[in-house]
Amino acid sequence: MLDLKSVNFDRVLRRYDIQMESKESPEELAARMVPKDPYLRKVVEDVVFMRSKNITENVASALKNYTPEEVIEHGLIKGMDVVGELYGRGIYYLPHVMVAAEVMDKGVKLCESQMKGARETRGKVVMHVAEGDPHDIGKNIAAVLLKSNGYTVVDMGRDVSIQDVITTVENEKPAILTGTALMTTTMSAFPKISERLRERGINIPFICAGGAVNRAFVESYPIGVFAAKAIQGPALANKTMEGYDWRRLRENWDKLTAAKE
Amino acid sequence: MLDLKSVNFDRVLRRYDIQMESKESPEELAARMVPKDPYLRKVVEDVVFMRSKNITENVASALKNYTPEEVIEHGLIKGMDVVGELYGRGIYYLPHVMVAAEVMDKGVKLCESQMKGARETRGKVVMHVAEGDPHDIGKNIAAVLLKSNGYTVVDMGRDVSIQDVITTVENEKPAILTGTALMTTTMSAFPKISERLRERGINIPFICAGGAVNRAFVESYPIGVFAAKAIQGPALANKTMEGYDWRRLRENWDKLTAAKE
Amino acid sequence: MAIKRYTRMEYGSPDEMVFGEARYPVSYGLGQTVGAGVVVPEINFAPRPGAEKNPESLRREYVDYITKDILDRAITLGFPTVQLENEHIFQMVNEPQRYEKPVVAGQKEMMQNYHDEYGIALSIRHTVADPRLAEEGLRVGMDKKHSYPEKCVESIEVAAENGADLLSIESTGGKEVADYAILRQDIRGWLFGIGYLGSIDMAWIWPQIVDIAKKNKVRAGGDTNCAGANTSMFMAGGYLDRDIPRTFAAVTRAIASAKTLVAWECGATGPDKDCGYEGPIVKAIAGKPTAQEGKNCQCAHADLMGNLIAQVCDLWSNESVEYHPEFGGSSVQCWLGSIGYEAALMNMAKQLKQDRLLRDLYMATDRYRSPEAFILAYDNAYKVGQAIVEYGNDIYLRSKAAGMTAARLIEEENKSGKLRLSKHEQDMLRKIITDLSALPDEEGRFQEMCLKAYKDVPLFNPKNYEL
Amino acid sequence: MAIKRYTRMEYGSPDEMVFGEARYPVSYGLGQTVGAGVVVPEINFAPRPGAEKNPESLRREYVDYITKDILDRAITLGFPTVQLENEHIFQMVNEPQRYEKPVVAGQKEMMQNYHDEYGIALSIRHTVADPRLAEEGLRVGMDKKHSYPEKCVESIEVAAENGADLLSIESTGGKEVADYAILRQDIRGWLFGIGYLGSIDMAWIWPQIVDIAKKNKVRAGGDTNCAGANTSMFMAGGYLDRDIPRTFAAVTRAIASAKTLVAWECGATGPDKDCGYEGPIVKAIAGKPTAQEGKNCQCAHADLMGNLIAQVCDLWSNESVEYHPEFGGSSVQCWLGSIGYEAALMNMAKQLKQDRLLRDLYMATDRYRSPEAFILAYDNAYKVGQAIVEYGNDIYLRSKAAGMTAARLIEEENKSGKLRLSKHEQDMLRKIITDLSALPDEEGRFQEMCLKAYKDVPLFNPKNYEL
Ligand code: B12
Ligand code: B12
Repeated sequence: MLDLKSVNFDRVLRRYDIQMESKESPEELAARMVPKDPYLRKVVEDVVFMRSKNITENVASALKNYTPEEVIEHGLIKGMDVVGELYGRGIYYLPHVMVAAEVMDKGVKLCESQMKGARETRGKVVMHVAEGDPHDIGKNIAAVLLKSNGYTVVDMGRDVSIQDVITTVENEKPAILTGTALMTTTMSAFPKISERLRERGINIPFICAGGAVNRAFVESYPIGVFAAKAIQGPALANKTMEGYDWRRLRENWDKLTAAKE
Repeated sequence: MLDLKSVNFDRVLRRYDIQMESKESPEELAARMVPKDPYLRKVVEDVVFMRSKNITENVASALKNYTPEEVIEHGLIKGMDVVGELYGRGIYYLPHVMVAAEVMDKGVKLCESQMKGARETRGKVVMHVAEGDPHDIGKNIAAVLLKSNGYTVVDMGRDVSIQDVITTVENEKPAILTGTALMTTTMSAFPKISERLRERGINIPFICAGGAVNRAFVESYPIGVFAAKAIQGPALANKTMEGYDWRRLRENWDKLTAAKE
Repeated sequence: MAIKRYTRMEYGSPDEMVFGEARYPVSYGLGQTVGAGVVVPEINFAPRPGAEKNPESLRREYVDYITKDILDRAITLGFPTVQLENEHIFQMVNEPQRYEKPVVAGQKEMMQNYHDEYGIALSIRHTVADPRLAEEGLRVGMDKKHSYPEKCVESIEVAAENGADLLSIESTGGKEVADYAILRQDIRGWLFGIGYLGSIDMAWIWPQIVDIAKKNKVRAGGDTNCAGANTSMFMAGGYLDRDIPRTFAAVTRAIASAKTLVAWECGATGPDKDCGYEGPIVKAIAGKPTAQEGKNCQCAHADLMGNLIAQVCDLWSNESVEYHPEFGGSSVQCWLGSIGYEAALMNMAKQLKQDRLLRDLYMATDRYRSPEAFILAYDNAYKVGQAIVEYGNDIYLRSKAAGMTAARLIEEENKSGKLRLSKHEQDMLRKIITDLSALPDEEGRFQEMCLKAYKDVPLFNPKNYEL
Repeated sequence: MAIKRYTRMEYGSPDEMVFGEARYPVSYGLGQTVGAGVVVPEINFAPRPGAEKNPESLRREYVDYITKDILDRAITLGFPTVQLENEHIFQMVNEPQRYEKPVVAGQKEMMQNYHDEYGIALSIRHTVADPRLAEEGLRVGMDKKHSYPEKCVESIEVAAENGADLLSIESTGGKEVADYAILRQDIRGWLFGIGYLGSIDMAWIWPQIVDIAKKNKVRAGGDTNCAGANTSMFMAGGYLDRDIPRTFAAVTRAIASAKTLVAWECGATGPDKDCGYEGPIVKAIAGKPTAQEGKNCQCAHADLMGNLIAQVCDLWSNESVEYHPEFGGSSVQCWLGSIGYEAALMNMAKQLKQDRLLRDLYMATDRYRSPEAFILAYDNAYKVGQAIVEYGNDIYLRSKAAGMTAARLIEEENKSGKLRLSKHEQDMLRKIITDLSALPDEEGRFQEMCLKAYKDVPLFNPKNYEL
């Protein structure tokens, strides 16, 4: 093998990842974002630092001073806000988000057990991967992010037929439908779904994503709204809950997704 | 420099062009296609073998035995048929076609001078390159091929505005309009031309070609008919003169152009 | 058929490996020989959206457009040899007689014509789709809803009977667990999914493929861990990506090689599938030809070892490109030009006996671009291979050894060499080493531990693996 | 400004030339130096159809989409340096203030941000469009209909004032005659069009570009004979094409180099424009850096020297690709990956002092693929260069010498070497040599002869050249 000692690697490649390593630590950032209150603060920190072992105890303490709704909103979901921020800034990686979301979930379950009725979530989202398409990782990530932002997710999985999608939307009456396709030969299901839903008078935003699709394609059929990254899901969902219809989501797309790319 | 003596180039590249050199000579092929009649035969051969010096004399001789129309049809255009065949088979190169067409032209001029009225050509074609586009070689080649197949060509040149195209079509009343565009940012003139012509009730086939355009694009607006190669021009034009409209040209496109690719 | 595990290296040293040469060259197709002194470009493609509308439109897309364009361009540029790869889409495995057969037969017919007319060496790999769903059942008889396992086997037969020269599949066994583990940076779960369950699944499907190939006198090529290690690599991405750390991806790649090897242990002859970057490791072990892809597969994805990965390839691929027009022709023609010229460069280096030098240039260019590139540099790939053959008979222990060896190589080079890691990548690496060190020394105990730990993973069903 | 003709070679021998090094390196842009030990990838792109609808949509396409994608991918893959090239479209030269200015400024602003944030060396070449029409007049004041000559100069100024680092143009003087000649295989007409008229036209436009560059403290790069020799090459095509013979294309390439050289004689510093393959010849003469393209510009066209042409490049380009999505990202990202990795390979070879060896591998791969490749092999390119400088002060005689030298080199190698030619190509070569031999030895007589012979060529107007 050639001797590589003399090589000036800088002239061949530049390690921008190392060079750009964030100077801010998760602890510093969290410190700026957590609530003052000691009980809620502990809950937030458990989520942010993924302390699966502590969460039950700390949520229980918090529940002595706050309603379950408050603990969820200002403790658990707040924690995920911090996590989202850390992920957005490139300090946290995706698995941090996933594990934090599981910690949050545990806490939410406990809160719910102490609530009178069912918890009111931000909204319901039906998700699926197109028929014949096995590529579901992107959809799974998006599902976790939506859940951890307070949405109820009905996950239909992968390789889902058009008919099943229509039936589920009719039964579940979600605020949003999502579809993922990573293949040029499976994505053609989306315009068909759009058509069948419109025939039934259903006009909810249909967020479409996945390697094969692009914005031009998704905007070529009614109700389609493109998403490039999983992290854009909550942003688009929140605006939907604020009353944006699919047309308005499209019009504001650049703005809504800009920060999240 | 490295010594290349030891190299077995066959493992790196294969000279298919040399390997496939046509065994048939132009002379052999022409011999099979020329008419028996000695006068017409000479005219055909002058065109096929590009004998610019002889053509005047031989056309003059032929005109003593045949009408000018006959000399054109069975001598000069026949000669170009043979040239087209040689080009199609890869025996002749493009410049042969160009030079042969010039020889033919010389002969046609002589015949015309002996005709009563104006010569009836196969039809009239208006040609142009899109506004802002300087790439005109493909159009020039196509023009020569159309002319040598008996069409009258009104060549508007390159960088032609939409308005000029419309005016010329209205004035010249051609059977066919053609447009060439080699740039993604000039081809958008074609749908506009299509629209403006349709507004005026003009529905002639609009043959569109050039590196930037493809069949899907050209078939996305009415009257557009795609051409991939200059040599497809006469085939499409002939069918138009037989009464095919743009829809029928499109439907039969694969067949009409297959041999000419 | 018996599975013959690899327990020793087919190469005596890393330096013996070089592109365009394998210990066991393979001949097939229309005058094609791979691994005997020439690197062959392998061009792969995806149909345009809508082409799947009906069998005739799909056939036209694959045969009249894509195959014709490829063959014309190969002649135009004077390439002496080309391999096509058709990665089957869902419709072809779902209805093999309707959708798959006309495509396979049509492509071969056209290739035969070009071979006859020009003498160009040609072959085609059919990579059938693996549509099996863990929740419905991976084995024949289990999936009452779609019969996917049956359809998968049928589609291999249809390919072999109608014109395939080389059979491949990207088998997906164990991916339901690996998918779960990757999002949690759980290396144990990943090892269980791919190294263990995946290897079990391959030992079921590959003997069938090898039999079908033999019956039809074609070749069983090989597998690849697209479902696992490529997903890691894809998610780890480049210097702007933060989805998963690249150290994790690197270790999964090493583990994946212990799985990919199973196809060859079941009797497949190679070349394996391009889109798994574990080729250098399995080639080092088995001496069979490998298909690789890198700087000229940017149409499909950007990796951090675009040159390095060419070091010991026998086929050089573009991974895949959607069919569409470009200024320079159709997309398949453009990418064929790129891979074909790169193959020509390698072949010239071979003719001039400078192939080892070019290999080293390729390797050096990316050696320190990422931890995954580093462990795939042929010297390190060889070491990972050695770790695997040391425990060759035990699919668990060899996977673990592969992962651990890769992790240690990275750790060492990061400490005292030129491989730089971000803090997070270092943390991850330490966690991986800790996690792997904590694993039992014995397959039975590992199995038991994992069946318990992952019993609630969605879609995971031990019956798919006879566990 | 005076034109300083080249009358001697800047390199003492062909072997002194190698990629990534020029006698006269050039620094410009954001930390960019070309020709001083590193090959820089140069990525070029075309907007999607419709992007030209209005100035804002065009700016968005070029800046927010294309430039951003390129810079992100460069960082993602760790490329230390990148050059962008923007080939202006008609709308930008037709209305420079409205269409051109926002694009030029927007790109530079974004590049500055990335340079500041990551330290990546960046630069941008603006190749303004040459919209002049021979029939309307090529010089300022002549074109009453569109004022194209004025607009062309204005657009150069707008580029230089708003962010261009490097100015280029593919000047089209003489093309009306060359276009006519190429379709008739008339080498004399071609020589007159490109070698003579084209050189006269360049001596008018290039001093202006050099002045504008100086005033704005940017660089005047260089020209290329896209309008002539590339059209020949494009039409000559590959082994399935029969439009014009490749011997004709080869000879036109040699002649074109005598024209392309003029930009540098007028004070431009290099690097010249990629899309002329005459780079090896002009670099041999002048020692200025050259941009080249080949196997990784298949998106734009397929040539028969994909590797060879990398031999002495300083920038490595993709020529151009339409912006659109691919599996691996946007098209510009995919092709940047390919050229960036190839540049990395060359740069590693330089670091390991194996650059001359890699150069020879590149060259050998295509040396006999076509007559044009053969005369551009660096040893032959050097010889063509010598022929040019021998008559350096006479634009006619040097063009003729270049063409004749190329033709003789091909003839000789075809007779006694490894370069094979079809019968038709041989015929053509003989005709070229005969035609060139019949030409007068003196510029005045040549001019006279041609003005007479080509007076009826459509669009040709001697006044455009002050004749
Ligand atoms: C991993 C992988 C696989 C794995 C999938 C594992 C899994 N569980 O998903 C396996 C091995 C199963 C696989 C199989 C096949 N694959 Co595959 N695969 C890939 C690969 C390498 C990466 C895909 C991936 O995971 N990306 C990462 C995820 C995170 O990205 P993503 O899903 O797009 O999600 C992102 C966004 O889209 C968005 N998003 C997604 N969904 C949603 C939803 C919402 C609401 C929101 C807001 C956002 C969002 O968020 C994510 C990022 O933040 C791609 C390569 C590529 N270039 O894409 C090929 C690729 C998709 N596969 C391809 C092919 C051909 C196949 C096979 C057909 C090959 C074969 N013949 O065997 C088979 C499928 C067989 C079948 N059943 O039909 C081709 C598709 C070509 C085409 N025709 O279009 C690709 C492009 C590779 C290539 N270039 O050839 N594959
Ligand atoms: C030669 C050439 C030039 C020459 C043109 C000479 C001439 N007289 O035509 C010159 C130097 C002038 C030129 C200039 C430019 N060019 Co230019 N050019 C080319 C090149 C290399 C070859 C084109 C060519 O001649 N092809 C051969 C001919 C025969 O093909 P064709 O015209 O398509 O014709 C065929 C068919 O389409 C058909 N056909 C055509 N018309 C018709 C009509 C009928 C009726 C029929 C039946 C058939 C038919 O028949 C022919 C084959 O048989 C291409 C490369 C490429 N990949 O296309 C770039 C290319 C077209 N140019 C390009 C560019 C960008 C430019 C410039 C803008 C660059 C610049 N900034 O200076 C300028 C234009 C400036 C301006 N005024 O706006 C880009 C276009 C990118 C885009 N946006 O779409 C290309 C694609 C190069 C690239 N990859 O970047 N160019």
